[in-house]
Amino acid sequence: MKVALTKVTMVSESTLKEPIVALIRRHGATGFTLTKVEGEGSRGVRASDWGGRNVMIETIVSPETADALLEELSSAYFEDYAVIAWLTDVSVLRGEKFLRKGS
Amino acid sequence: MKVALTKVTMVSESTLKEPIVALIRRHGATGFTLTKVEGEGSRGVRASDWGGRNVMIETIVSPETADALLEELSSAYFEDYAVIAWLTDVSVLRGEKFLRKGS
Amino acid sequence: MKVALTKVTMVSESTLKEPIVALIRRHGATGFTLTKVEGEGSRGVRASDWGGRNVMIETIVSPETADALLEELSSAYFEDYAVIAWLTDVSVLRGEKFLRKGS
Amino acid sequence: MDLLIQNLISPIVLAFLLGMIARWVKSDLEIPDALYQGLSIYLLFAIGLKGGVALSETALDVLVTPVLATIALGIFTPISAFWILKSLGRLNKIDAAATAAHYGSVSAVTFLAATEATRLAGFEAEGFLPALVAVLEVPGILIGLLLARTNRAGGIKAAVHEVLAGKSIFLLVGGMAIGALCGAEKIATVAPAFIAPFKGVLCLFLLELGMVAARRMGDFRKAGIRIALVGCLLPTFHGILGTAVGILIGMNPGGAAVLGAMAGSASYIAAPAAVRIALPQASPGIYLTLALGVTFPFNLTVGIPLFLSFAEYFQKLSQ
Amino acid sequence: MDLLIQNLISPIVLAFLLGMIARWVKSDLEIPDALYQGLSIYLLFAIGLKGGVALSETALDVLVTPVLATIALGIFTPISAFWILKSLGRLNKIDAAATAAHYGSVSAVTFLAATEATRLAGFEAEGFLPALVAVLEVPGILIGLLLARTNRAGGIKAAVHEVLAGKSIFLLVGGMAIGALCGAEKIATVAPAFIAPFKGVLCLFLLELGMVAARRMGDFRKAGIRIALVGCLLPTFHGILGTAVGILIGMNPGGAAVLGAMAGSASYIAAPAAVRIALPQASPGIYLTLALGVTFPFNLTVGIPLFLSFAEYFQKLSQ
Amino acid sequence: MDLLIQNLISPIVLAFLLGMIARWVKSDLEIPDALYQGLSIYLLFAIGLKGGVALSETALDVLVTPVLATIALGIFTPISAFWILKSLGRLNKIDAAATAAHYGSVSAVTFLAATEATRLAGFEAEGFLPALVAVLEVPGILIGLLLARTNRAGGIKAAVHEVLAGKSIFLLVGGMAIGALCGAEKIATVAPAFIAPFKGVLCLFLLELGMVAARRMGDFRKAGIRIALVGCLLPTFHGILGTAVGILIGMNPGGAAVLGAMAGSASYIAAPAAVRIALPQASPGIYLTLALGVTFPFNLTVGIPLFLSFAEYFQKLSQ
Ligand SMILES: Nc1ncnc2c1ncn2[C@@H]1O[C@H](COP(=O)(O)O)[C@@H](O)[C@H]1O
Ligand SMILES: Nc1ncnc2c1ncn2[C@@H]1O[C@H](COP(=O)(O)O)[C@@H](O)[C@H]1O
Ligand SMILES: Nc1ncnc2c1ncn2[C@@H]1O[C@H](COP(=O)(O)O)[C@@H](O)[C@H]1O
Ligand code: NA
Ligand code: NA
Ligand code: NA
Repeated sequence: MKVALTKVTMVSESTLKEPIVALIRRHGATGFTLTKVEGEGSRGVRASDWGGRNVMIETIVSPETADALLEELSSAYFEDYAVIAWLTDVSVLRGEKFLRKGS
Repeated sequence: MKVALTKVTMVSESTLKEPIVALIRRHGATGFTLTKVEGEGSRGVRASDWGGRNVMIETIVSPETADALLEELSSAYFEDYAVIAWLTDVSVLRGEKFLRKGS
Repeated sequence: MKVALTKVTMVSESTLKEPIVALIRRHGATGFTLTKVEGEGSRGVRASDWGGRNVMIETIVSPETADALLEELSSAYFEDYAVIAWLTDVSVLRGEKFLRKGS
Repeated sequence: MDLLIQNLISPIVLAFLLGMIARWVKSDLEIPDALYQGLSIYLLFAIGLKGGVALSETALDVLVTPVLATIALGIFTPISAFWILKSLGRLNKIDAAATAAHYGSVSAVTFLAATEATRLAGFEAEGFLPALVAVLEVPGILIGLLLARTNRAGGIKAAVHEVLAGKSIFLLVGGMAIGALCGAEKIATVAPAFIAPFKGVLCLFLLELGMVAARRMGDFRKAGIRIALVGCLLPTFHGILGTAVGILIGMNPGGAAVLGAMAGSASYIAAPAAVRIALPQASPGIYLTLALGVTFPFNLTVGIPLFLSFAEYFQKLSQ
Repeated sequence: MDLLIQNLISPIVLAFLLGMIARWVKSDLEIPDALYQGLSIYLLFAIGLKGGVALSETALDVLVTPVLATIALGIFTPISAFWILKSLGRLNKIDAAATAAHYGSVSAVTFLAATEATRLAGFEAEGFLPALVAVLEVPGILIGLLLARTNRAGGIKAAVHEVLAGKSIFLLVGGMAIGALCGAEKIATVAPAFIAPFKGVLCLFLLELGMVAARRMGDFRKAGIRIALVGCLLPTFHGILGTAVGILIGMNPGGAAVLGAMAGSASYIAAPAAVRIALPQASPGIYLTLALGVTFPFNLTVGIPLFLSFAEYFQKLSQ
Repeated sequence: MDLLIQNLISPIVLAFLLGMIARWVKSDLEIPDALYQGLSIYLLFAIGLKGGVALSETALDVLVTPVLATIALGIFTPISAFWILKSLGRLNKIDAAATAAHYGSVSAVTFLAATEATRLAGFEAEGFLPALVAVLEVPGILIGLLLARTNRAGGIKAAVHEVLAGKSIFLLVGGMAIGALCGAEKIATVAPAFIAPFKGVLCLFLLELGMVAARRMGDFRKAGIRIALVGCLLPTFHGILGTAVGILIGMNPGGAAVLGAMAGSASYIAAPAAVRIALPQASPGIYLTLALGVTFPFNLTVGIPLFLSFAEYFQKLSQ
């Protein structure tokens, strides 16, 4: 049985790695995948060249969680940090693996 | 002419790299793209810290092949290994490049 | 307010990194994200093993820009180079961040 | 006691500790994956080279007894580990067998730390010891897998390939072959890269290992105190045994203590990779935590000086 | 003048220049991220080790005055930088404070380049200087953040943790502790990895730094000539001051010039990471461009020989 | 024969072989990308440095003849390669031209292996040879591209930039400039990083190159035996020619053999990158397989000792 879920992809300067992971955990996602990437955007500045490039963090969650995550990310970081995010519809087998713990 | 196809994304501990690539070949995909990623999930254990982090393997195939791939991956590895997978709808130019060889 | 946009994903041998980035800029995208990946395809040849593996370049743009980008990429490089591309529907918050400059 | 402190205050042990502290204070220090893999490749290849040169200078008949003794240890230790882990450790059969495969094999870094500690303490160790590392690495893993008597098709076969063609054994044996074929004189041209800076590179590797071990120790509570105690008991038992065997076959006290550290150590490079493939039902949370989070630090701090003292004492006794 | 040319024609300065040229001719040369991070880890740890060994050989009472003087510099320089950046540089309060945090802290690579130039010019520098690097790194950042008097919850607290547990300080202090605990004799075993090849590794690092700096210089035009001039004034002022302080407390001219280079330098590892977290509204385009694109090359080429000449002159004067 | 075996049993050749074996036994050994790139950067920069120091100690007029001879070889070899590849190899014009660009240029690693083998065999080689590597690298590629007489707009221009600003030439020439400007004394400070460990680093690089070459050899069957034979003929022909030229202009037999190995070698760093951009229709399956899968191993094992023997013989003859 395939289940429709939403993937949230966040790309940010690496300074935000820890806060974003904390945000994801707080929203009850069952996991996430992190990739080291490079990028260019409207701001184009990284805080530390030692800190490494950008990070792309992907997490698969329910559509509602996705909206909540995106909302909080946007209000907390969009203004001051180099970060963008988008949602993609995905489908998975065994959807229960991805659903909010305790709900 | 754009053609609708399906992208299968698999994220697994790196131990499974070879078997998953073999699986993809067996299903007649024309190719795949592999990224070294890190991640956290419900199991949160990697077999070997030397083996490197997780791998994310993406392959674009026909929707039927996608289902078959996902099905086999799920039955072969979901139980014992740290692996997840999802499907995304994508569209490509020149769809023939991505279709099963000999079909 | 969520806005529907299109993500163009291009995977190519690393020789094409500069030309593809130039192409993206020319089409007025507001940014892109680049990942170093490995891959296997129908051609399976990389120009230089020193040049590093493949690159995956993702850019989020309006659907029209996406089509134009894909079209130009296809006609300029599909024949001679190891490169593939696909489109995915995504949705973002604050869509104006991603829209063509000056339009 | 003096030996213990002398052993603890060394760049190698302190680098490991620094890595653990990095985790505890939540430092953002991170050894990039590629660097970590580069360090491993370097270390394994360099151990091999050095051992190969030593082999090229050792008469074959000198080797026979140590190699046979090492094989005997490689057969005995996984069986005793299995039995102890099942009875004292209360692990189920699969987890016990998987963990036994680790204790039957050998940790190259423990070997290195033991060699260094031996040198610092003024003892001597035989030059052919790196060859024994290669000999000891394989049998323990195979016996561990056999103990699980899994029915999975191809499980064992794939695992045997994983062990033999795995980077760990491959680089060790490959480096050894190159060292033995080229001999001391030709290897001298690459010595400034592989011999002189070796211990410094090992320090960086231990920095990372400390971070990984600290993460593993977090899994401690899940594993429980009982199993952690077994993780100290096993290296002590196997280590004393290996040291005694070393003395009995006529090795120097230094060499015997290193052999003991090898027997007492648990593999965390070759074994986890093979076990993960052959016994996926076994819990990495148990075998990795024990090997890397308990037994490795135990040997690094307490085990090695213990084996050294015992070697000295036992040799006097057996004279 | 001779000193200037002597300083410019060195592997370190030329490697930095080569990196800048790589950008200008649009070479596809690229230092992989993992390598860059590996080099940084190596350099910081090695500075620490060396400093630690020197500390273990220095009587504590010799250290008191230099440490106090360094703390005084670490308090004064961010305040003077803040004031100059606001008045002469016309930056707003947030940007001025963020940039002041960088000038209050210290650039480890400038320190290394100064040490090397000092040695090449035939001067001597005290062995305990690396310890002063660790002392100088922290206070400037904290004062810079306080100057912004931000109201963001947790801003400063997170930043303090970022500074103290950040890899930069962590490796420096960690290496120093290992060096001091082990002492010269034990560190000798890792010297072929950390001491001998150090300057060569520094060259590779400067190659990358040159590329980064060249990219930053591109942002010059946005920042404007006025602010760039301030980026030359600040290191001159703080550098002369630091050198004078060094002479006054009785250091060698070489050591005083190195202390001056430290005071005149702007951090671009620890400070940006901390500031980005505590003061996200401040523009990295300003502070990074100044620290890496203006002040670092200024010190490398003009500043260091200047401080050396001044140290020599001022010592004669004060005798 | 002795020379052949002496050459084969060296850390460099054996590391290459070990890399090939790793592929054949399907080992999971993998050199991380970042490490591979780091090794290349190191090697090219170090060759440059060493050559630069040698240049700073060589009178200019000594260089004139060797440089002119090298340019002549750089013009002749791509043309002869083009002609042979088209007639004997039955390649089409585009593929022949693309491959000719590789044979006209030079492989830095073959140069290094030849230098090392020369030294081990007790010969001497001129110190300015690394400068000739830089001289030989460029013209062959340009002539190869011209032979394809492509009409693609910007094709050649982009390729010329790719060659000149490409990392390979850039690091070689950059290192050489630094070495020449600084001179032996100042470079001595970075020697423990760039000179002493050089051969060991080269070993690791050859380990990776062996893996790549083994993969390429798998493409052999597609390419066919005829073309593989041409891949052995070309280095023999160009190598003998280059060696003869070396002797005729008065170089030592050792230096002449190294020049021969350079002329006989096929580039696989600079050339593929430039050709891929200027001649995308040409098949990398052909030029990379020939350069890396046939000619490089041929030179490493058979070619270099052959050129050495020939140099010795031809010098006696021409005396
Ligand atoms: N249109 C885009 N498509 C894909 N990635 C983007 C885009 N815009 C920005 N990014 C990524 O997001 C990061 C931060 O963007 P910005 O905040 O615009 O500087 C960039 O460094 C890129 O990695
Ligand atoms: N909800 C999720 N979203 C994205 N990636 C995930 C998610 N859950 C798990 N992963 C990835 O899949 C790997 C294996 O997951 P698991 O089997 O749950 O331990 C993790 O290490 C992550 O890289
Ligand atoms: N079906 C596919 N799915 C995902 N990635 C692909 C696929 N085919 C090709 N690729 C990627 O695109 C690159 C070039 O493909 P090709 O031009 O077919 O050699 C490969 O190296 C892969 O990284
Ligand atoms: Na053992
Ligand atoms: Na300062
Ligand atoms: Na050639």
